[in-house]
Amino acid sequence: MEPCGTLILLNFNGGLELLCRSTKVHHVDVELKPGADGLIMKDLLCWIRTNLIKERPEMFMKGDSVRPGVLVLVNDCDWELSGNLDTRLEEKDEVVFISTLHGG
Amino acid sequence: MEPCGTLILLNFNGGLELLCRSTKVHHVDVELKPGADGLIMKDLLCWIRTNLIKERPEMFMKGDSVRPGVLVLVNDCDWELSGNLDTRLEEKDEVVFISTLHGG
Amino acid sequence: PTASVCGLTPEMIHRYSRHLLLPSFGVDGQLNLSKASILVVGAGGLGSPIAMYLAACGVGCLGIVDGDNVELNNLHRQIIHTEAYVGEPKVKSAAATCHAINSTVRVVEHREALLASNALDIMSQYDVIVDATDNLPSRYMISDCCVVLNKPLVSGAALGLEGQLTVYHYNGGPCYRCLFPTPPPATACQRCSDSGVLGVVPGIIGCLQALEAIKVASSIGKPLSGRMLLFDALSGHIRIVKLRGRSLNCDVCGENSMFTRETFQSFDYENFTQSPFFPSSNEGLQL
Amino acid sequence: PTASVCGLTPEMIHRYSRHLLLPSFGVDGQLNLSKASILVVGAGGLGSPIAMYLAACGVGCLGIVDGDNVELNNLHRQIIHTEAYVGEPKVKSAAATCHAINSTVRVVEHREALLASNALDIMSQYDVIVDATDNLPSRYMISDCCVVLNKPLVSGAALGLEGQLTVYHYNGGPCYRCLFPTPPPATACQRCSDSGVLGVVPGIIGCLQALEAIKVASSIGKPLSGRMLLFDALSGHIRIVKLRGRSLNCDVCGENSMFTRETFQSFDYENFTQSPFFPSSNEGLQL
Ligand SMILES: [Zn+2]
Ligand SMILES: [Zn+2]
Repeated sequence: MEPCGTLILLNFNGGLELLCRSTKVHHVDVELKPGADGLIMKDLLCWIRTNLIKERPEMFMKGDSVRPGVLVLVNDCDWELSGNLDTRLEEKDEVVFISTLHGG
Repeated sequence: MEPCGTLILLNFNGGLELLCRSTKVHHVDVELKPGADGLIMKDLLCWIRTNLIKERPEMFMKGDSVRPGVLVLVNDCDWELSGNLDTRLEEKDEVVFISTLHGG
Repeated sequence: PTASVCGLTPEMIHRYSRHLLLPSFGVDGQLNLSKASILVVGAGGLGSPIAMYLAACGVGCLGIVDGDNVELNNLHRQIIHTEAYVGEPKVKSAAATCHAINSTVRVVEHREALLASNALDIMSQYDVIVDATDNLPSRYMISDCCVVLNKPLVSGAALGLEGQLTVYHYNGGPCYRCLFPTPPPATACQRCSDSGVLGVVPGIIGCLQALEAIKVASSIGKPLSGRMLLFDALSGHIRIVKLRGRSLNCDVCGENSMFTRETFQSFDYENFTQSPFFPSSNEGLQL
Repeated sequence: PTASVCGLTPEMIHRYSRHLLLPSFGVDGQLNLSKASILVVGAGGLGSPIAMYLAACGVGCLGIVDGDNVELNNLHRQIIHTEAYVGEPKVKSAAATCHAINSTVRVVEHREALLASNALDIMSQYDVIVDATDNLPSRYMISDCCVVLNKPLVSGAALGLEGQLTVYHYNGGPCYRCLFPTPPPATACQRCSDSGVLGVVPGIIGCLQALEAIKVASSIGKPLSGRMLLFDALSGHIRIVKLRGRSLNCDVCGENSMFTRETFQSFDYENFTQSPFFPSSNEGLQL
């Protein structure tokens, strides 16, 4: 079967995996919006909210971005370095969502 | 300047860096042999022996391979999994040479 | 005895001989360490290996600040404490262990909780600060105080089977607020006492914090500034990721920051984070 | 008290409450640990945090084998020992520290060097073996003995500012000889006593070894078998690499191996590696 979208490797950590049936690693195929010329982080967050987050979406998102205290890494780089919500994603990119820990 | 060969990232660890002026990371441009259709590990070892190892080559090589006790990793995989001396290298591959440690 | 041995006593040469043999550490590294003072905030799961390795390696002055007493259910991970000290102040117990390992290190006991009211006074006495606390308001408070005092901060955290580590406000790198300008919702904050932690996980992160503190204090190597280590014990994955730089708009370390010592001292960290400095009294475990 | 609490005493429920709260560890993980026996070979830089965290976490029986005495120049990294034990057997000192942390763990003192002549006898008493030694012949000997006895081996090493970690002979994975069928030339072998080691580096590797031993003994997570962790303290790089699988031609664990208990007991590891079990008497440091 031909992939109908962009293959992305998702990784939820620091407790965020509890929002996705306690599974940390997800290989997902994200369909492009009609007319879009590529996938950006903003689209991916919408897709995750609709398709992956099973409970308490407010623990993952706030407005159209992630909630405070969540670091987003695209290919092991802070998404602030690549454009935040506008970061362009390519086939086989890895996106990590990690909740900051405070325990000790 | 156009590269005239294959760009490889070399990493010497576990004491092997002492054989290359105590420098662990080397970005090198390895020329292909005339008529060769690609670079393999066997060629790279020859090239390293000629161009990088400044002293005690017997601490790095034995015959046409590495000496016992040295692990060779191509893109973070043991070279035994990719064909040992016949492993094909591509542009921007990373090759790690690491001497096994025994201290504690 | 050559000039480069200056400052090292014969006992130091003997005790630290394995450090002195290291070309990239050597006499200079040891001398730098012996002149450095490091404050460990928290004598718990992270603080245990941090304080023990800093004492063992010969840092000049080691401060430990904590207001808690040792409890039996700390001992599965807080290896600096022994059963004999259950009920005693953690700082007293930790200092005794450090002294037994290395009596040549000056260990200063701060037997009180670090709060905005005493942090400036305590932290200003040290060159490097290590955050080994277990709660969100302390993390903001310690980072803010490090910016105000211009001290490097080695920050670690562990929960469940995961750990995180980075160095803040070092060499132009970001502070905690650059990364997390807004605190998370209170419901997102978990503590070891609520959610559990595998004892050796803070052990691993604490040792890595001790290493970063040693690197900063002795000026060797490349500290983990602008990078963060993420550790997952279950899968055995470790990744080191690249973080954003210092934010020019940061409320605390930014270019137009109005955050002064006075702001700091009157800042209400519990209100800011909607989260308490101290967990409610330990409830019994419900199985 | 439900059926799942069976086997955990009220004191255990209190002491290990932070473990029991972990969904992926919980009561089963703690019960598995409490029934497991683990042998730590070497009470030095690696063995210090290994033994302390294994005692703290509640392993059922902890064996420690070492024939050396504590020396002052061990204390910069061997945090299980205190100044008061300088000159005493390391095993006695280590056992005392473990007992002080957790008196409910059975600690067995093997106050002798592990050699081919006593290894079968000692190692056969344990479920999991942890190699925390500092020399090449011991590493071959312990791996061979693990294959002969069919025990998993958690192996760590540290030198200078680098460390390495893997699990051998576990779940069909390779043994030490699969990776290193031929010993390196004797001139390539360095020890901490010759080349130095930054004290906290074996601390980090030792904590990671304790974690792997806990994972194997409690059957949780994915142990580091067929993978190796490589740590570089100076640059702060950690990578986990994929290793070859078990070699069918391995002299010891291979399909046609003739390596038996008898072969093992008469095998001359010092001659094989051209390297001694014990370093020559400690020479003074020449600066
Ligand atoms: Zn800032
Ligand atoms: Zn084998």
